[in-house]
Amino acid sequence: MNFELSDEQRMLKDSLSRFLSDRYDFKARERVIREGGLDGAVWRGLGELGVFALPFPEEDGGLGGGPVEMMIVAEEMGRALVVEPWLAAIAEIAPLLVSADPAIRADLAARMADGSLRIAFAHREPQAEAERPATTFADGKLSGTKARVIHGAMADAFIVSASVDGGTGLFLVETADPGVTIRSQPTQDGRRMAEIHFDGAAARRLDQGDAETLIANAAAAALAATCAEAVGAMDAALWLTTDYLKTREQFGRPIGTFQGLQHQAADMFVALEQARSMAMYAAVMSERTGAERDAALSAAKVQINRSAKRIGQTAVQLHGGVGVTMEYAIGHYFKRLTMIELTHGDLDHHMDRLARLGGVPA
Amino acid sequence: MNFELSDEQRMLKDSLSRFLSDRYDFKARERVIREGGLDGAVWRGLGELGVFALPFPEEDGGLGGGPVEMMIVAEEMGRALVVEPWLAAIAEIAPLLVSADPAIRADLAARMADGSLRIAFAHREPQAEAERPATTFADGKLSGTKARVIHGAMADAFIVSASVDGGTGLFLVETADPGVTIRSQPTQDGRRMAEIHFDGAAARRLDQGDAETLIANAAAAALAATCAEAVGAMDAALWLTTDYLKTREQFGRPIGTFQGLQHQAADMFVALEQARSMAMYAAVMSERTGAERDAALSAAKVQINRSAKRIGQTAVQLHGGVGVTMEYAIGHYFKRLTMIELTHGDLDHHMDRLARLGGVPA
Amino acid sequence: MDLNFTPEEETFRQEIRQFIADNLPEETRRHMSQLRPPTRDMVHQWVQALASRGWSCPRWPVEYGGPGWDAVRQYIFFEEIQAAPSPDIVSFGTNMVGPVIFTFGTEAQKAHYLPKIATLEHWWCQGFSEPGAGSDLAAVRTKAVRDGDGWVIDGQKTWTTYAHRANMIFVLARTDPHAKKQEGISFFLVDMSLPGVSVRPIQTIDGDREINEVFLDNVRVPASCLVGEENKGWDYAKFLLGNERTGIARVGMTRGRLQMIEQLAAERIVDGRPLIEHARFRDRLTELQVELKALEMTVMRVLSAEQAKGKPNPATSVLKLVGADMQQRMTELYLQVAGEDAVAWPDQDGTGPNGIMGPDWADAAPAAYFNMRKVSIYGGSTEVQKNIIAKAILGL
Amino acid sequence: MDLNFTPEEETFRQEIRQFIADNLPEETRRHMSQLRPPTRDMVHQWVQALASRGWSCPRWPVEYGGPGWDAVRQYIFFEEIQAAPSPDIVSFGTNMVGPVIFTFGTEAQKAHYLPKIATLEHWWCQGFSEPGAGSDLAAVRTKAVRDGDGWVIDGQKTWTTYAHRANMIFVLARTDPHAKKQEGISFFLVDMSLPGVSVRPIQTIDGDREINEVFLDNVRVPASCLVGEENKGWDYAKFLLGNERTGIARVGMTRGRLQMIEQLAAERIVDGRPLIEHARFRDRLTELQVELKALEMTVMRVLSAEQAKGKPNPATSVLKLVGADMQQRMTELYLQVAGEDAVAWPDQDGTGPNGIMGPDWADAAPAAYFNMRKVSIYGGSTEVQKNIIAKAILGL
Repeated sequence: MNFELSDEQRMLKDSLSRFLSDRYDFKARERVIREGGLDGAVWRGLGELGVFALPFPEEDGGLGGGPVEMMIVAEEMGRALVVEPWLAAIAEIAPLLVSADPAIRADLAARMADGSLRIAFAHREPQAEAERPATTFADGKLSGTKARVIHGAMADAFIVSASVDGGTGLFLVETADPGVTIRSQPTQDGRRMAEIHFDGAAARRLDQGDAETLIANAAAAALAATCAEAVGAMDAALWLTTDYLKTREQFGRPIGTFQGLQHQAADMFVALEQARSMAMYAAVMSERTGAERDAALSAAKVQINRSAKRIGQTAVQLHGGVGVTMEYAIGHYFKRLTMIELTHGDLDHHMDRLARLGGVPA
Repeated sequence: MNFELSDEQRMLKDSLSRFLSDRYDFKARERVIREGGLDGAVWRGLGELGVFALPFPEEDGGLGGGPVEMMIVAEEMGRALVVEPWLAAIAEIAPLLVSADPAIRADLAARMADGSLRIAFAHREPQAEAERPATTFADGKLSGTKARVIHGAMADAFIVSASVDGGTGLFLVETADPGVTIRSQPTQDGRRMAEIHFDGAAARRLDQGDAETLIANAAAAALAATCAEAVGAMDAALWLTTDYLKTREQFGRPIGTFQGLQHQAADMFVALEQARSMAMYAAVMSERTGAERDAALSAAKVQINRSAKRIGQTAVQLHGGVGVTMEYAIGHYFKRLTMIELTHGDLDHHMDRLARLGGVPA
Repeated sequence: MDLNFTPEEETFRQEIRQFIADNLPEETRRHMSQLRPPTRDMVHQWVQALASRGWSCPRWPVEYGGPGWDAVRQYIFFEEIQAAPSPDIVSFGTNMVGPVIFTFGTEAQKAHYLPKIATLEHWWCQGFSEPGAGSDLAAVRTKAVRDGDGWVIDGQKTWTTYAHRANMIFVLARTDPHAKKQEGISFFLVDMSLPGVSVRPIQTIDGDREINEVFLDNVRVPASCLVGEENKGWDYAKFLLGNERTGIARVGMTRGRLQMIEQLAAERIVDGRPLIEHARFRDRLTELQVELKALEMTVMRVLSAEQAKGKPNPATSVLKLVGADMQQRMTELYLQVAGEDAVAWPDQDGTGPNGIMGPDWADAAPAAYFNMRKVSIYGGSTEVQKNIIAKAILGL
Repeated sequence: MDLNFTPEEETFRQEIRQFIADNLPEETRRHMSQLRPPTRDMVHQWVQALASRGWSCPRWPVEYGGPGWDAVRQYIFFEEIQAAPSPDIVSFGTNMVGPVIFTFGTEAQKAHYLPKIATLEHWWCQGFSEPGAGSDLAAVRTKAVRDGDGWVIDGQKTWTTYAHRANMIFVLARTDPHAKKQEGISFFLVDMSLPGVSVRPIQTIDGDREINEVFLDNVRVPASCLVGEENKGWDYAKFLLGNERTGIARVGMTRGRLQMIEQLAAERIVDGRPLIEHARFRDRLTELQVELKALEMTVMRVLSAEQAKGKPNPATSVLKLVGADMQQRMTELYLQVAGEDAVAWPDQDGTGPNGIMGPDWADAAPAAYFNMRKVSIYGGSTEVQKNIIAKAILGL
């Protein structure tokens, strides 16, 4: 039983943290959002730090990082509110490639690792969850519509889930294919998402008939990383708030000397520590399988959602008027935390799943 | 629209309040509980104040009070934590007698009004709610077992619900009847409840085939009065707590000067005022009928339960160690409020009923 | 005790409803029911309609052009127009500065300003808050210095709602720098077209630009712009703030929107069933209904006590505190109904319809959720209300 | 990072479990699982069993008769015996005064006291709190005055848990009345059979009489009863209070009782269905499970950091605060399962089985609910923990 980071993990954390605090402060982030949501220099820098090589195995030229490394990266991304498409790169795509042809996999991994290739996972569809995707594949061509593809307009290629031969398959489609049309939309938290239309786009199959397992693995990895991201954002929100409480004066004294506000800040800290614990739990349990993994991840998301709401709302309240303006960072943390609450399954979704799976694993 | 008390109502409130603060302080109440739960002088005093005559119509020699008068009385009883069997006397029995033979009704009303006759309503049974009572009546004799009869051992007579001719009837049984056996049990809140066995006890029918309506009316009146009782107890608990906060010193100052505690006390006040509003609503709506009445009463009980829990728990917390001792009054308020939460339908019961009835009436 | 309104009051309510049905454009109603902030035109059109009936200043006595309604009728009126829902009338004029002018102003001021408030020829905003002052409204740093027969006002205001639409602003400014904090403040009526007045919008996290900074850069105003006595401005400000009473609970608004949310939840399919059939969602809705009913009763109790005793009730703090909590929790439900459709940001300007995803109200849900965070901050934050309860009511 | 215990630690856990299975009487287990306070005999029997294995002082090093376990093994041990559930060992002796004696005591004190703690020949209680002092433990008014080669102690202690079962009490007393508040206090070991010591039980709202007032009426004690240096007692008290760390979360206890509650709820029929199938009850249980898992992880993080860095973590305040909340909410569920059966009061003495209604555990549910209100009050109230977090961690 050991919750300490290894020396390597600590180095990763420190170098990433330093990079982001140097290069990605609130003003820089505002500029990135204005200019379309992706800073090429930052992206290359992340690649140079090895962030994108982490999820791939060493035989594919990756760094063979595990969920703890993902957690470390995601937490720092959350702390800096990074809007670039890092989640797919560090958590979502690699699990989808596990059974792909080794040569294809090695090629994709190598290009993703240095940041030169960005792949988005086009999975969800406009209509609510069906047994099989409405998107179909036949004769090398893929057709259908995918919705809520986060960062879809920044991808060089997509991995697309589609119905094939009575089952589900995973397919690689190049963005440049003439059969691909993208409509992009900004999001509340400074990112962009897209609806992607595939109309007979050329597609190459990646899975070995194990697509559903791979998709579940990718979802688990993405959920665990998102929990860690939320912890980073909550941590930053708490410290922004305590800094504010220390410097802001009202009625002739720093407002942080009022016990009523101190106790609210203490409640935020408790919520943060409980969330941090569950993000760690999620990271470690995301490598398990089946009901145990899913129940653990649902438990984590329940805690993350509760803490995110408590911390986000309280942080804004303690900031007073400036908390609701776009000019201050805290409101952006609140907005991102709120979107995390709504995505990857909301509170009720995970409470239901927990009930169905028999509760939190012992 | 008018929430003010009439002059008569205010007189009732003031005289009862004065009587109880003179005669029923914490020490006096402790003595009453030790000595069995009924102080004859207090009981007679309440009768002299007209409390027991209130629920009966003027033609039966009563005072013709309505639900607002019941509310006033119940609130004062709650404030003083009166353990005597006042709820049946002011709210529960009169509605059960509405269709009884006028002569019988007038006789019972007259004797109840001066406090010389105490009737308990023996309705609930050891097994969970069935369509009809397991207790049966035939040939003038009543047999069966009634459970959780509050103050059962102090009653001179019972009104008993029993199955008769494929329906439900209401029957008067004298405690002195040889077919009546009573086992009594103290309760958490200083009262006594009983299990009553009827074995061929002589019984006289009171209803005209409308027993189920009468029972529902009595339950509604009892619930409304209990909401008001809870408000009295919460009000007392809040003021005991603020008095304590003002006088108790710690770290060299009255603890009531700590903002963290002030804000908790403010939350108690908010909970109290919301509960008070709903007790008034319950009183007025208890005269309506059907789904509208039931939904309104359920809404009231939901609010009462939430406020009772918040106020009871916080009051104890703010009192610190002395809050959990039997030697201080506050713990007794907490205990009574907790028992109110559990009886007349708990939170979930009333939430379910509200959902079934389509929500809070507009 | 009687929870029912009199037949006359019920008739009055019907009259209001009929007026709304006849005069509130469907487009405005639909826009407002989605909890979107009204456009300038919507406000203008609605206030004109009210003004033509003599109802645009519902709290004013007849002698100043108001309808002369008692507190209960005022309450019914506000309940109904909030529930409709219609745009709020511009309360900075009608409920705030108007009563200050007719209570403390000169005859000339009454004659000049009051009619223009009623027609919205003067659109007022409030120049109280200053950068860095927060809940400490008396920390006024804007100063006004006598200059011949007038004053020169210099300073900065912030959190000025709708300043970009307004042409008039009432301003607290320090006229005696040596007096104690709450003394030495005066109350001015300032024409925003005067040289030196400028407005900078502040975008809020809902995407809207309804609040502003107002810069007063050596603005020269005539002596007739001073209300009442010099250095007594804090008294008028307190009067003004104390005027906002039972309306702040906004029960009608919250109830109306809850009904809309219930409808949307009946249409919204989650995991194969309408969201309204999900037990947890239903419970949250029911809990809000219960607390809102309690709040409604509390409002009516305060109103009833005011009618009976003619004085404001300190329990007003409860109305503000609970009312804010209700509004915020109502928007949490709204957000839940929108679900992932709430992730879309309408566009970079915060205007226009939702982009490519979701029903036409979906972008209004997160905007409402984010926007409503302000209601526990402004007008006396929840923490300030708790302080008031602890001190003024509980004596701590 | 690794959430798993080592194979050696897992073997250790199995060893503890086997010991419990072999030594904890079924009657005790059942009694404790209903959240009833253990009888004197139950405690005595269990401590004897532990002592015979050398485990009755699990936090002590080998040289003083302890097992010499590291922090993880101590944690596993406490988790298992709380989950069993067994009676708590008498922590006033083993976890509190024992470490003070072996850290600050003389060789003679160690030789005399420590073995008697391990066997419960000395049953210790804690004489810190005084009437009116509350959370302000340094507000000590009990005084000790030198008298020849000994001391005379005079004062009153309160909230003394199990004083009626104890024969020894450790006492903070003021030895320098002129020193500042936290100075001038000394730490004494007092034999309760000495003349002048008397105990008055205080009945708590759960009906129990486990806390007491202890009167020290000019009690003459020998010089050998002073621990460490005169006037340094507050340092020893802080050391003692700081010793209670990860155990205060009581995760094993809460989890064990939640499982019991889940079982009871499966048997309890409400409205025709087992209570466990009611969505709201199930949700409350699930929410508790989630937060308890988070708390368990937080405990292990604190433990891991202590193992790695060898110093206590200020996040201990989180463990106390959340642990208390979990225990209290667990008893709320217990109370809900009992439902109306909880209304019965076992009898006037607070002892004996339930009277005429409900299952045999029904009276234990309200008792547990009422009893557990204390856990957010004692050992640093929830408010005190929030103050510590705000100041020591957040720097406010």
